[in-house]
Amino acid sequence: MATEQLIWLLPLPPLVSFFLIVLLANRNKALSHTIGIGAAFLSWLAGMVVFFRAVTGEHGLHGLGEHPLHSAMDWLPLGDGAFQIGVNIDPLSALTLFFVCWTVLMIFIYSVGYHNFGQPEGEHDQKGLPPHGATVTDEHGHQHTVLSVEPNYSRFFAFISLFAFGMFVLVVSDNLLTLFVGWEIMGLCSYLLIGFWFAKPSARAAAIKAFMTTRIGDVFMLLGLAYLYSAAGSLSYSVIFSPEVLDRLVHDAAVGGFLGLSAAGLIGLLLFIGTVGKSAQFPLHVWLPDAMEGPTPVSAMIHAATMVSAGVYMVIRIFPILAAGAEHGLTPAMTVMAFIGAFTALFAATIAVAQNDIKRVLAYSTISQLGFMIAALGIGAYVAAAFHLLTHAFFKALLFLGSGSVIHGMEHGVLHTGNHDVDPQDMMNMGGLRKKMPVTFWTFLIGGFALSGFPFITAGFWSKDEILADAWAHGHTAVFWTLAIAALLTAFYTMRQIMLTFFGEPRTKEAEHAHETPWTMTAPLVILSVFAVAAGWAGIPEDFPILGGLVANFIHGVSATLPAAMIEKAPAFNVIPLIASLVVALGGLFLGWLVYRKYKAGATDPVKKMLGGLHTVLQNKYYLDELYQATFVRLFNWISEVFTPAMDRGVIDGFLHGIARVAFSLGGIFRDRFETPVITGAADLLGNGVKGFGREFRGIQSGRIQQYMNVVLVIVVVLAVFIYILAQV
Amino acid sequence: MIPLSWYLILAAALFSLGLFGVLSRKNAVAILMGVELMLNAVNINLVAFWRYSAPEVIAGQVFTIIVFAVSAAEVAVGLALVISLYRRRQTVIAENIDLLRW
Amino acid sequence: MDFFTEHLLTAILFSPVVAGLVLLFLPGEEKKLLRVAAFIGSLIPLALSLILWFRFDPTATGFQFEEQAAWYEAINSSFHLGVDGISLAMILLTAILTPLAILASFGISDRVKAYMILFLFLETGMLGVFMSLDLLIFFVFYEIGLVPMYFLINQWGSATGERKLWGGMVVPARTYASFKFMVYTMGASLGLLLAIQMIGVVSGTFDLPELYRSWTSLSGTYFGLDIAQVKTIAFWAFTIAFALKVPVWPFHTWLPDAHTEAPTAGSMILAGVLLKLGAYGFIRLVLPLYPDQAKYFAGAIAFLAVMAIIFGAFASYGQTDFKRLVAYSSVNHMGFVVLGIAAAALSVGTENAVIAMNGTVLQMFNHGLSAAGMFFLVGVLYDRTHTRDLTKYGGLFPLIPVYGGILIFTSMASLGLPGLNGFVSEFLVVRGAWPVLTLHTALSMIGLLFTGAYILKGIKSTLHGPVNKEWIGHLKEIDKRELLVIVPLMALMLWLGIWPGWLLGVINHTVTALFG
Amino acid sequence: MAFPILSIIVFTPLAAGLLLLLVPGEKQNEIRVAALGAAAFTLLLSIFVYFGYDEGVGGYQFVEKYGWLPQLGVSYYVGVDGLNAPLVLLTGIVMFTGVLISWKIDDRPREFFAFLFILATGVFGVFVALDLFMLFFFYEIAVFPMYLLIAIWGWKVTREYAAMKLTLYLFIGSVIALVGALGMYFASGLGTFDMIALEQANFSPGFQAWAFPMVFMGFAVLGGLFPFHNWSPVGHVAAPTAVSMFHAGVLMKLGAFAALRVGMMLLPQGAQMWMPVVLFLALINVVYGAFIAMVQTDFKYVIGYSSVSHMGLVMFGLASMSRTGFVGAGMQMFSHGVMTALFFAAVGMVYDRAHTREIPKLGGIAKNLPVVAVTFIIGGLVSMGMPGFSGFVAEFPIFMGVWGGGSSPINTNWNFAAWVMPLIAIIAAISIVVTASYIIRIIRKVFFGEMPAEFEGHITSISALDKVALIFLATILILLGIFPSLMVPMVESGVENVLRLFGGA
Repeated sequence: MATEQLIWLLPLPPLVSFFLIVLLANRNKALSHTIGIGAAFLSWLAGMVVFFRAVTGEHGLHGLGEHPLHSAMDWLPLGDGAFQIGVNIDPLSALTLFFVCWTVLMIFIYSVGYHNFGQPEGEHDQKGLPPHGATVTDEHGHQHTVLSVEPNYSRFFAFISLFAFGMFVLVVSDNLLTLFVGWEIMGLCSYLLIGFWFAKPSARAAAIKAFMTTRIGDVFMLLGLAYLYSAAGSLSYSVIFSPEVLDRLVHDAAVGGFLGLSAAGLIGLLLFIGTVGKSAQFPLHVWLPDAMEGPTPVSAMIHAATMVSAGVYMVIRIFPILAAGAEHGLTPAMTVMAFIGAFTALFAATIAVAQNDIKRVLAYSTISQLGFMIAALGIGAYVAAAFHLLTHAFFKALLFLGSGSVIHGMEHGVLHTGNHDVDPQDMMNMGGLRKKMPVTFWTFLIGGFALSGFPFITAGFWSKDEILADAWAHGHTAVFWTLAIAALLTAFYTMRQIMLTFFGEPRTKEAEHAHETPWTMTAPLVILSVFAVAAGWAGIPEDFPILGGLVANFIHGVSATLPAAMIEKAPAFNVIPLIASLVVALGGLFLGWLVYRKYKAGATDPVKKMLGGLHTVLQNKYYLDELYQATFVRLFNWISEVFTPAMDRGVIDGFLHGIARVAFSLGGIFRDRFETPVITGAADLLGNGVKGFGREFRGIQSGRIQQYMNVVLVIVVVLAVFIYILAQV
Repeated sequence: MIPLSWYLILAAALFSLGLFGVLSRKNAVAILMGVELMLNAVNINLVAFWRYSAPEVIAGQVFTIIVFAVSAAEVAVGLALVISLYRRRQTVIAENIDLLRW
Repeated sequence: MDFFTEHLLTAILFSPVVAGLVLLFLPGEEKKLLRVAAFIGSLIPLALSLILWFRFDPTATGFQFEEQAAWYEAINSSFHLGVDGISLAMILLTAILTPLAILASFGISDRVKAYMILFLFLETGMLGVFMSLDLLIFFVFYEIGLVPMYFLINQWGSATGERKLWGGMVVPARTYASFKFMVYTMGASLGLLLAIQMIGVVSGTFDLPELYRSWTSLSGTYFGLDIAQVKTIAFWAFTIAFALKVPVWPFHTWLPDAHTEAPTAGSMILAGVLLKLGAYGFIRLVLPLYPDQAKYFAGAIAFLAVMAIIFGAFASYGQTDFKRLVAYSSVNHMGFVVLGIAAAALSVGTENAVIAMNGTVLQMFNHGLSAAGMFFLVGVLYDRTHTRDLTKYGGLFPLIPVYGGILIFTSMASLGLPGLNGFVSEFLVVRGAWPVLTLHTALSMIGLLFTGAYILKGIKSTLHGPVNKEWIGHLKEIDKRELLVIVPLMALMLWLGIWPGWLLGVINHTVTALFG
Repeated sequence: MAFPILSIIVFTPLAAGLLLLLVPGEKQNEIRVAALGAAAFTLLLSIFVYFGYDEGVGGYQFVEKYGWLPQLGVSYYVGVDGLNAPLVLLTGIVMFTGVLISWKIDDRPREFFAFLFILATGVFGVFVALDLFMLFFFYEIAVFPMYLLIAIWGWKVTREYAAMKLTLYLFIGSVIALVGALGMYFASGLGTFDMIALEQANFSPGFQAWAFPMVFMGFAVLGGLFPFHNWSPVGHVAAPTAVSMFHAGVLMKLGAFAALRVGMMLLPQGAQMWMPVVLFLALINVVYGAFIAMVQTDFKYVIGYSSVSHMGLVMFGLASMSRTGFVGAGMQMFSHGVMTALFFAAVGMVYDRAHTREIPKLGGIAKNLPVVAVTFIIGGLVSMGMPGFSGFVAEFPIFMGVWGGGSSPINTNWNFAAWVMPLIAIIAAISIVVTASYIIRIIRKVFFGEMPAEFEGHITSISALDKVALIFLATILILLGIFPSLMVPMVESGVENVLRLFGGA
């Protein structure tokens, strides 16, 4: 089968599986996850085939960059032409496709175990709430509580299938509109999945928060798309990234430009705001931590591997537009990105330090890492950003799944003791899990080191180092130092997490009774941990001492995606950023170990001691949620619950009713002031006049014949006299 | 011979008597008699004028005879009315017969 | 052209009336029979309009299936019918929605006969508007639709609820709503009526194709005013009449009342088709007859549209009555239609106009589907719970999972989720409006944002959250008949979302010819 | 000499009425049947006349002319043209339905029908008369029985008052008109009352200037022109149902028609001089009448004032002095005749059962009287000018006429600004909404909603004859609305005639 056709088919299996599960299999758990995983596997297979065919085409990645695998068809007939949609695989999307396929498949498999497939149904479980555990009686007649299967098991696989579909669409599409389609489908799925346990008010709120916050970005992105479409006349990559279009976007006044920004700059910013929402950059990052209400595989999928990465993927994708016209230094759009990215990286890292929820820590670290990528792109480090995107996807997915595994183990303990007050996600309740859950421990360790950029081995080191190197090389020292500090903090809180979770003695009974999770969960951990290490080797700088060139630098080929004019060769090796990254990584880890090595149950968190009041601020995420609540949310509620009704019911309807009243009263006035008195009055006056006249003169009618004759006689006489006189005259 | 005026004076007197009767009497029969007198006064005039003005044509007598006939009819009807009236109301006094009054 | 084809439009137009008359002679107590008969009767126009759809030649320019018959020679008005891509889409929408609405109202058991007959007459009224090529005929059908709707609301509307008026006067809500609907609309179309008369006097004909030529190229002085001023006044008369029907802020206040009080099927048709009459009036009459004025005042109209979009969304978000929430969503969505119209008017002759107008017509169709679906679902819930108060629901998802899924699906369609119908049209409108009405478009995004807010509020307070104990065991899952109503709508929503080409292809050619 | 169909139409009711008087009074059923027979016969003949009239040829047809008082130039001269043929039909219809719905009258039905038929004769006579003298002759015949019908069979409370008021108004009006008419007779110098001849008399402007208002206003009183409309609501309310139907349905048209035939057609220049005034008064009729109707609480009064408003529209159309306006007026005469007959029939049926006409006291009638409700609603839609019903096809041209009136070729010597006519049209249009609001209000309050407890059991269903009458009327309204071509061409041909006299094409 031709590769293009394969690309068309690639996203479909998950979609099919979604409909199959929803319509047919929603009662049958086994069938559901079979379909789901089967679909994911098919897509994975197709993805791999496509990936290798793509990268092993002649001239390798560079050839692919010049001639991407592309096929398109008419979708919307508009005017005389039509809007085309299609699929497109170039180095960037190939790379993304690679890690998406893997992580998605792993997460699908992981979910089976995570949702306790094969466990009995809980007595008190109800749809929309996490399973409470089931009571079973063993052969000895002992009753004890074990994990119970997720009530909405099938639904979960339906949702993640749809989600996977969205992600694949986003990756393979050859234009920004279908990219946006996938983007939004993922948005819906994140809403549905975060709110998977919708009966929990907190989950419900988190879902809505996530959807709305990202939607803020989306509407701007929509505008950006509209703008780009109207300026460039198309949304296909092949068109919008062509030099002449870019040139028009920069220099043609006809397509607009505003506040000294070129059209390209505006479009870039509008689209970038979309990413700010999707990739949870400051100030729209607030949804991501809350999103941890969802099941852990969701957190891994949405908030590490796919959706948040999609945001970064998009900005990397539109980098030519962002960078268009950057003859000297950075475009305004890039400066903004660099600033927001760097700031977010540091900002989120600081918060992560003070979190005790194992997943929240990871959530903030995700925000921070995404900040790294944005910042990298902001300073033009295209390859570095893509590289970090890749590695981060792997090790963060790994970490999330690991944390999920930990939580799962803890829940086991909780069920065993039956003390439900203990939060299985709170790291303060853990400790010593190293022995209980070895696989989880080792894989988590790898992930953690990758995240903190443990030198030379882990993938995280190479990608992060490349970012720092770029920042240094292009002389963006502010960004450089910010990111360095962020990296230091990253290493620190990662170590803190590892120490609190796995080392020392179990701080609670639950932790003592925690135990390793089933293979369906651990296997993905192992596989991912491989990539968490190996993925980095694909991008070792050629000129790196000793290691350089051992493995061909595959990653740099990604730059071939860019228009030829924009491709920059990797910065020359420089020792300062290397040292910096070594110091921050190792220093951070060491610091973490130092602080937490003697941490005992019940003792106050050392960080708290160090930071004091600042710690509370950090723990409360700088009170941003409260701020938003107090300003925007309140304002909008006021508008919609007080102002708008007042306008509709009060002003507008009031006006209408006014008209009606006037009309009615007018009728009344006509009747009472005019019709009755004047018209009727006049008529009656006439009638009564005639009556009165008759009443006056009826006296004549005496009925006495002789009286009549007397009158006659008199009149006759008078007439006679009269006539006589006349005759005389 | 006797001048015409004498006849006319006689007729006028007779007419006046009749008229007075009609106007003054209360009894319906008497009123009718008054009417008769007036008619006869007319007759006298007619005959007299014929005799003095145009003796060769007989229009005068013819007219008189017509008047006789009419008066006879009139009396007949009138008396009939009076009698039927009397039957109803036991009175022939004109004053009391004022049904036409408002 | 065989006889059948020549008179296809008449057949479509009057088949519902015929069906209604047939119903008239069926026994009134045979409710089942009446319902089925009405349903079948409404399927006839659907079948015919499908024939129309397939015989329609999308590539040909101008009107097709034209019919002309003498009607009122004394004032040169003839019974002139014809369809182009735009009206064809609307006819299809009407023909699809009416049977579904009738099916949805099988629950009605009070005076079924009258109800069904009114419904069929209503369909004729709506179809007539979309078919007529004569100004007077247009007006006839435009107005006649009010009557059945009035009685549907007034007689079969929600029995409870009151509305306080001035001076402590309190009237039943449905009385208030129906009266407002009828009189307000008539009042607004008064201007339209007068303007039509004026046009008739000035140009001596009501035939639209002829007016497109003569009226627009008219010059000189009429009624002591320059023709431009005359046209401006007439333009506003038209605009207000249609703006009220659409409805555009601030003429929208009749809509929440009417929608809320109307019976479920009534709301479906009201939102699904009747609102489109206004928009269609803009496209068919205002833009072609007053290109200059439309261009000149496009900004103002766009402003009203944006107000509708924004405040429609806010108001919708502020509601606690589920049906009112959906009703206000119509204001919000139709705002985009008007925005597209304004953009097309402003940029007529350019690519932007074509795209905007394509989006507009598509949005009309899409909103017809999703709004009808939403109202139907609200009705389904109301039939079971007898309340529309959002605070009284909660956590129903586990009790009625199928319904829940359908509700989420339809809500998302109404939200404009990519992959479902709403998105394409909204994007095209935004795309078309952006270059010419940049600020308006940007502001309208506030509305788009809050579309999400109220849609999620609806889902949140019905399906999600802790289950409301009171409903456990008392809530019936959506039944087969109801599924039969909603499934076709959902199918269309999905189909239009994934492959809008089949519909857009027909619309686009006409639009390109008219505005390109 | 052709078959004297018009004379038969005119005199059948009279003969029938006189014959009825000979029938012993207690044989009520025979009397009713006979009356119905006569009415049906007349209706058939008038239908025949209507469809027999050939609008292609136009002009006066079915003409009959016999010398009557040759010395004075009075002749019995009748004929129909496009304007009065519909009115003859209308009279036939109203007469027929009137008899149908008066079936239940048991207080001296013989006399009732006799007077009703004499009235009918008068009305027919006026419509067909082509001789001024005959016209007046029949006019008086038409007016006089009205008094008795109302005073004897009317609504106890106000019948004497109403009857007297009506008679005074109409006689005063006709006297004034008569003076004007005699003025014409003498001024023409032709020594004839033949209107066809008088049309050619081209009276001097000075004469027309004073004769026209007398004639026109004299008749317009019967047409209910403001400020002489006051008799009509009172009369409608007091009259028994059938009489109200005749009264509002036909008699008012009599006034409007005579005003047109005698006033405008014989004195065109006078018309041109005075039309602005008429237009203004008619405008008041239209709006003012509607507003008052809106605040009435008596069911029948509402209808009464709506008649004032709608007859105002007739005058409005005439006053527009334009072809379309005239056509509209002609249509409106017929449409309103049928509509208001329907209204009063319905009101009567409701009143006979509920024994009250106070709108707030009524309710829920539709449950027991569905036919009444539906037909009344149809009538209501007609009266609010709802498209698809005859009201629309009548009112639309009237308004168009007013729009175009300013530039109409036949109104010379109007010298006010060009925007005045449109303004007037716009003001008048307000009445449409007002009408809608009160019609809707009635429909809702009377026919729907909760039925008051005291009516339970009293609201008995109506007889088949009543249904026939109502449905018959309603059908006409709908047919005319959907197929205006059933009548418009004929009216147009009549209008041609008028325009010719005005010197317009």
